[in-house]
Amino acid sequence: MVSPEARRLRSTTYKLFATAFVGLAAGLLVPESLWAVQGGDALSRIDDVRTFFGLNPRNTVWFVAQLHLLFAAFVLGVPIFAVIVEFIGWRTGDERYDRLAHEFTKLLSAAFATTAALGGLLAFTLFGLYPRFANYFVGIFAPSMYVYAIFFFLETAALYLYYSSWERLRARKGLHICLGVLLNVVGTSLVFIGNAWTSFMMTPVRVADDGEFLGTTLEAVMNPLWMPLNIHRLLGNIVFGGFVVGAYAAVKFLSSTTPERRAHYDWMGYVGNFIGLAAMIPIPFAGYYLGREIYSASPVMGNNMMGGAFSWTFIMQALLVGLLYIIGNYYLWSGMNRIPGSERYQKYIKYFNVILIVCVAIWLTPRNLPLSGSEQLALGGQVHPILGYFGLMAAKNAVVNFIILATFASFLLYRRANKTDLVPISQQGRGAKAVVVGAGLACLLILGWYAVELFTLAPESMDLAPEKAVWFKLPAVLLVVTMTTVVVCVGLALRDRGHVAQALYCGVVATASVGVLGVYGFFVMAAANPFLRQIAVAQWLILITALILVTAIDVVLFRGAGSRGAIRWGHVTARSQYALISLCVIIVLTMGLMGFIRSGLRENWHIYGVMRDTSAWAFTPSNAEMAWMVGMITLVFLAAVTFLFWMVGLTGKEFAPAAATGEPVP
Amino acid sequence: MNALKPPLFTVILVGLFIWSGEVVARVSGGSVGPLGEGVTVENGEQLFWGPGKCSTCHAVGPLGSSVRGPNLGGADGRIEIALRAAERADERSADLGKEMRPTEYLVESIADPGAYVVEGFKNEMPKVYEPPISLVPDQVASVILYLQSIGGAPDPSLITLPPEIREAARRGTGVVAWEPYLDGDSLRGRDLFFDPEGSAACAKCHTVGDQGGSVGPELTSVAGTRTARFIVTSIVQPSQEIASGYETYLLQTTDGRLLDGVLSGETEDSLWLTTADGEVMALAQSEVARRLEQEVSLMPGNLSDVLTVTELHDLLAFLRTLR
Amino acid sequence: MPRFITLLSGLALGLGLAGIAPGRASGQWLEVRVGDRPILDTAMVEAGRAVYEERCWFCHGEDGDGDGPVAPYLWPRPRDFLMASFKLRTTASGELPLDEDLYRTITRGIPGTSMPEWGSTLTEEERWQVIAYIKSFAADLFEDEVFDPYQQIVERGDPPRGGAEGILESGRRVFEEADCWECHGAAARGEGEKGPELTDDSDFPIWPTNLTRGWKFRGGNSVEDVYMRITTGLDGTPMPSYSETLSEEERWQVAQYVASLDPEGGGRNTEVVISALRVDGELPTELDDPAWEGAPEVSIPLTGQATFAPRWQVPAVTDISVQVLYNADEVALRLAWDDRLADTLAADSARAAKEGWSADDTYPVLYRDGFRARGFFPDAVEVMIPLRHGVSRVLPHMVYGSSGQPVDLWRWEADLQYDPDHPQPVTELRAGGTQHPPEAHALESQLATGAGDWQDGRWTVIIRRPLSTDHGAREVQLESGQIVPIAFHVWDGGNGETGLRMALSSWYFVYLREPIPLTSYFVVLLSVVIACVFQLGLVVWMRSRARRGLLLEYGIGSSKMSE
Amino acid sequence: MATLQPTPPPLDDDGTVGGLGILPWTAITLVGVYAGLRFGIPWLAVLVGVSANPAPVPKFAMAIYMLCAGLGALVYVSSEDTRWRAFLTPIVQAFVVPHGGGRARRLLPLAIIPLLVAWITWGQVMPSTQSPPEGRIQHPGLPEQFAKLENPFGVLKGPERNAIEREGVILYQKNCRPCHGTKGTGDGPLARGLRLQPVDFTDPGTIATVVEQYPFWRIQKGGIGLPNVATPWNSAMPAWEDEIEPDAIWRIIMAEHGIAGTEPRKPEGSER
Repeated sequence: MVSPEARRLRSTTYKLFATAFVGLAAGLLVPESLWAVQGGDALSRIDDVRTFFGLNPRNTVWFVAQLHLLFAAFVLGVPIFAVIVEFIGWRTGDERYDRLAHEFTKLLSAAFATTAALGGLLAFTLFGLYPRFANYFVGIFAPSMYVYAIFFFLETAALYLYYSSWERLRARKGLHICLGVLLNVVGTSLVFIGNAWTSFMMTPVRVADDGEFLGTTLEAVMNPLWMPLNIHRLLGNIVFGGFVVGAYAAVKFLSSTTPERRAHYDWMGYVGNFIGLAAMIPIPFAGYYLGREIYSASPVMGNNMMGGAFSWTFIMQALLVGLLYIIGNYYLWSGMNRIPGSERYQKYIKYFNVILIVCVAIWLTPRNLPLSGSEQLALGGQVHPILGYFGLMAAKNAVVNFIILATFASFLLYRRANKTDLVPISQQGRGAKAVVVGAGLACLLILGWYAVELFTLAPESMDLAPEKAVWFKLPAVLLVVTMTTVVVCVGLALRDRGHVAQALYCGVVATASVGVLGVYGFFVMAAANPFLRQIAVAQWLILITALILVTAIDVVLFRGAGSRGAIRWGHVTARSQYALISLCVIIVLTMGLMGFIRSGLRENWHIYGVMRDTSAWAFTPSNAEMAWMVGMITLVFLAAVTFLFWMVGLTGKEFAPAAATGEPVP
Repeated sequence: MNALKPPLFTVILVGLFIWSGEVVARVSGGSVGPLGEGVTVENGEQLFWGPGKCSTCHAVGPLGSSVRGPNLGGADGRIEIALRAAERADERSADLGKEMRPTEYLVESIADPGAYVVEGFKNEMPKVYEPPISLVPDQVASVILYLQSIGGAPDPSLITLPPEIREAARRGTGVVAWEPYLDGDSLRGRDLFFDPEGSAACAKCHTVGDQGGSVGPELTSVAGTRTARFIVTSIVQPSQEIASGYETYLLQTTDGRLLDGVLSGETEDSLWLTTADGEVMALAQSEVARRLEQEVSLMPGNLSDVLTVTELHDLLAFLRTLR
Repeated sequence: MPRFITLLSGLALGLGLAGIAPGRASGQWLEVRVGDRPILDTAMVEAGRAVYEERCWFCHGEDGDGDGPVAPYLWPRPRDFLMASFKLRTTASGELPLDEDLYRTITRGIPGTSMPEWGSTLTEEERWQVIAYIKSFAADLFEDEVFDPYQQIVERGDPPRGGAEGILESGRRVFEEADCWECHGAAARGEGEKGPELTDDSDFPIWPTNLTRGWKFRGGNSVEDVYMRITTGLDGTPMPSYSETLSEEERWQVAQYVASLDPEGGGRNTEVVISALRVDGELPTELDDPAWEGAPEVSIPLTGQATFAPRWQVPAVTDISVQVLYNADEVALRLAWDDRLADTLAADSARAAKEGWSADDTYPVLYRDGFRARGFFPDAVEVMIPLRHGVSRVLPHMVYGSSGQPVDLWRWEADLQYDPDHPQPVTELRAGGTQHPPEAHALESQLATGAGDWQDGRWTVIIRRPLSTDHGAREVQLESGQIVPIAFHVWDGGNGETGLRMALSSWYFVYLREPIPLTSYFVVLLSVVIACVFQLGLVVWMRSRARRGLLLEYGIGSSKMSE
Repeated sequence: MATLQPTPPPLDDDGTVGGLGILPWTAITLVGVYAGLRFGIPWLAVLVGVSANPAPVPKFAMAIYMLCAGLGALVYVSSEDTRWRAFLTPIVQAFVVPHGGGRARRLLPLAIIPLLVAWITWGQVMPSTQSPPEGRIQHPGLPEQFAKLENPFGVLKGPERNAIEREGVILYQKNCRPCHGTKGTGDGPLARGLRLQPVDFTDPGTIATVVEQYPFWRIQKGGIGLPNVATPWNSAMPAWEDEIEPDAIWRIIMAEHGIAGTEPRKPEGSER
């Protein structure tokens, strides 16, 4: 047992560490940047690249940067997770959530110090190994780096405030949550600044032909890829936070010996997985947005990404993300074990399973299959006449939509597993009805807006011949059909046919978004290719309305429903806990792999089109080399995190379990 | 035992990922560089005929037509370079008194071209690992591999590059923005710009913000669109690139006057000429007998003589604040 | 069952996406499904004009005279619609075709020519429209009130059934008695003696069809299609109608016989690796040595050399069949291909100059103007192997490699074969790209030998060379057990082929197959032993668990074990 | 420990159907998927008319799909405890061979693993006449100097554009048709002898997915100009730069899109 004083002292020490590192990093940046501005003559003496004890400088930077990024994701993702969980605890009055949030916030200070240390190391490595590049870069971003340093201090302060005021503000939870939000706002700003640097390297703006930067730092920050990258990374971080918590809980669960502890960690794992999976749903949309912006910024970079050297890396990415969905669902299905009444729904699982597996298989199919000579002759070409279609964008769009829809439906199934004795919606208050109607209106708004867009879309705006406008009609009509369905479904729900409404809407969405538009995409690809992006948007808007409307109906439908018995937390298989661990490992691998793609897209450029990497390491490593690097980074990161957990676990007081009862969340 | 299971599981998962990477690399090919992966004959060949610029002096047998350097193929009674290297290596071994292998001869002829100059040719081969060609060590090795393959069997294990090639690669080149040599004082530059009695007196002709004349282009946000180098060039050599709309015209009037200035406006029957003093003259079209577009800017070309180095940098520093 | 059905239906759903590709028409001319013929009125003609001016004008000409801007580059020439003379009909010789006949031809295209199938591109209606427009080019002929092609339809019964052997035999007899062989040749390879003199109605030279290449028959190679061609004749070509000369039964018999001649039977070779058979003793030196019968034969398709100028778009030889044998010291290849004439004389460059031939003229214009005489250039065949085939995974360029990746060539030439002053007809050469013609190896490096013979329109050639030579990396070295990239080039001199004007193949591989080494069996055995030991361990572990009562939930109790 | 095991709720669906246990059903499903891929898809390709001959599923795809199917089966059987035990029981029982009657018969399943191992090693060590798989990247990166080019005729509309396209069609039919075919479907008269088939322009995955500069690069530099990643050795595509003027190449590209009925990909710059 450690006294509170000692604990506070220790956590202060962490903070001192963190501050010292930030100071070091910032201090390092300042003189370098000053030097860069003053030393005009000195520039010519600056090396392009150096090596450090004979280490491959590229891989060194890769390793440090990715590790730093993972820790950064951790210190950003976990507070978001913590605040969400604390909020849920506050609203539901369930103590466990609050404790969970507190437990994870405790981790943060240590993680924060590590992140800062790694950030400093990254700065060192960049200046040490790529001095010319680093100089140029500082010349552009120096002001933002000061802001960054300031935000780092703010983040430290906010974290300290948030953590230390936990007990004191227990009575004023709202205020405390506001502090948490503040912490996240600061953290997010921090990561946004970092993203600006990264994205500038891909899509530099306002740079003259001779490499001179003409714009302001703000302009450099607001480069085209900045916002898409921000959104993608923010969502990724939440997923990451959720899955890390899940894995932590799983490890604890596996080593627990008492039913109470098992119940607690089972529940914690469930919450982590739920938040991770929920945040995963919009990620493909964000990824598509990012990809589109890359294509806009440079079609060449886009082609390299999807059709060129990285097309196979994307197959690996599809494998990882596909596994995330499959395993996330697997965990949900395994969890039905602990819910009395779930056996009613077991028989549907196989259908979801088939949908997921078939979709992932299609997602994994490359356009250009590797063929042996005789296979090539037998096919009479490089592309299989049937499987070749699976390699096209239209097919990928369709299956990703379907995977998301299936995961969503699978979750609905879980939610209703032990529900019984529904309160008919018509007997519920006006508020319940308003929720359904409001969601319906929101859906109508989204769909209607895009239908109008499509109806009024001018083919000339896409450099298409006027007669191609006929291709815009079907998706527009489909949107109108979906709108009609929204109205019908809201009506059904209000007349106590909620289940029918949900099934109908999911069915219509699957047919429209996956079936019709998926197949239609192939025709569009051939005949009016530029229109394909509108198809993708229409598909996803339709899908989003399904998430909104069906969730709204579900919430109302099961309000005050009876239960078939308490959930038996802790009654879950060890296999499902390994599923949680693998989710965490896979998300880390995915982040490493995506980092490789993002950075590798620049090919032999430090800053795409502006500053060439003239070193011997200016090539795109093979996927094997990438897998080794990413694998090693993952292991090192997970080992470091485990160490952190262990260290914090030593200081924390022994867990006192509460009664393991309660509702499934949320 | 139980505590070891999750880490073991993690390692296995990561192992599977690495395995999938290996499989994918096997079907999709290796690293992708600007010139293919690593040290290969193919890369050497591409470098020889492309970025390495070897073919500007050397031909290979019937390929290529350069005669500045020795032909490396087996044409005109010569044997291929790989075989020739063996002969030369013997010759050089005798000269140097220590043994030299054929590949070492090839390496030497690239690393230190002057060490042995083939009879009938000048010692003029540049070092390909230095600018402007700047081949990196792997590229040099590829080229040697390609040379080995001309008449012999390529064997990368025989190639040892001398340290200066690695050294040179480390120096390398990158794109660096042009920077002025001195840091000017933008406040002094501002005074210089607006001082009508000063040596520059730029504001007589150029506007910044709401001050200044209109003979020359407005400079309110010049640094937002022009690089520092362009600005310096425009000050020192104003005629090199004249902003469109500010071409100088020489007019000959019917009464024999010669006027030069910038055409600031023109209608069917009259035109306005702004002279170097900032004075606007109105002329009737009928008055103008001839007009000639001049290739010289109206801006004085002697600023480099008039301004001191410090003043020039002050002025530049001021102009670069104008975004 | 439900799970099974679910999985399958899931797959079917995924595969349903594939159904969107338009069906490609394939198969025979007579089998093309023809729907109801609409009335081809002036509105149809006008609609057809739009289709024609998008899809047809560049070959058939804006005026339908078969002389569009692209026509000079096509061989065979596009049809001239003004003459209204069509090869593929179901009407009597010399008569106009039915609209349905034109519909079939447009829908299915004409194999071996530049006329593609339009069935997957044009709608049925568009096809009828374009027929209306095509007919309008010869409106005076088609609108002759007195004449109605629909009264001229050739009656077609069913092919006789049963006793296939007998029918083929009588078919062969009819083939001989009706003098088919005068043009099509005794071996039916189109090598008949009249061949070189034949011209079509526009005085363009024309060869009799090689009947052993059924997949190239313009009008399809089903028995019914062949019967129809024999009965109606091919208008505009020297092929007459035999409806008067032969009885219906005889025509069916000869059609059966002709349809049976295609050795490929429409199937396509999918072999990429030629297995070379190892023999213990000497390699055969004779072309028809029985030792060859055991060697697997691979038929390799050839294409024109279209990558470098002078390009060659009309190669005469379309396939070469290859067999390889080897022993401890030597490798021998037997190559065979169809060629209507044996061209055994060397090039006559003076004559080439006189005929106005120039090296820049890379298109079939050249072909039209001559080069059909015997012996203008010699026939030849060449085997190409990368010089350093083991070093790089990257194969040399498929046309003569490059300077960094040279190739070795073993070339057999017909004029050397019949030149008494020449020791033997095979030369070894080295090529490194197409900028310069291949150079022959020095005399002491000429190790390859060979022989060839022409019989009934088919060359058979043997090329032999030692597996390894004394010149190390400067020459191709082969070893037992290797997979060696290989490609083939064939020249038909009578077709004007020489130099880069040739028929060539993509890279294939020859596998010098060895007996399986004993170690391989040992490795398999070892793996089985390891698996057994592993499994034994598993069994022991499981049983110990069972004994400790840990497997109760799997229906295994300690009570059971104690029995 | 045992007390912690949940009491399994009775399942409607423990995977046991018609007296057959879940293990046999899993095996049957996997065999069914295998058969569907091995025979169904080739046959389907002929049935729906996308291919004249049965189009076999390549080994690589087969491996991916079977791995997916295996994963799916594992997920299904292990996601519920009752099902998982039902699945494992026959396996465990096979391993824990009891003494007594029918022993020989019950030993039989134990032969499966060694046989499987033998089969796999046999396939690995025995010499095969398969040529090595030839991976190919369809869209290697477009070199920068081409990315900056602009189609001089891209802005034309109406009859002017038609005139340019007609010129392009003639050039296309003269130079490209022998391989790429009259309709751009990649099946010209010369295509039969090429192992790497000429590109089918009507396929939505080819020219429709790239910017116009891409075919310009491919036409001008040809197969020889491909970077190493794209296996240049296999392509018979000529480098046309010495024979066809850049303007004519642009005409050909416009004609190609016209012939194939596709549209080139457009950079999305206008959206920002």
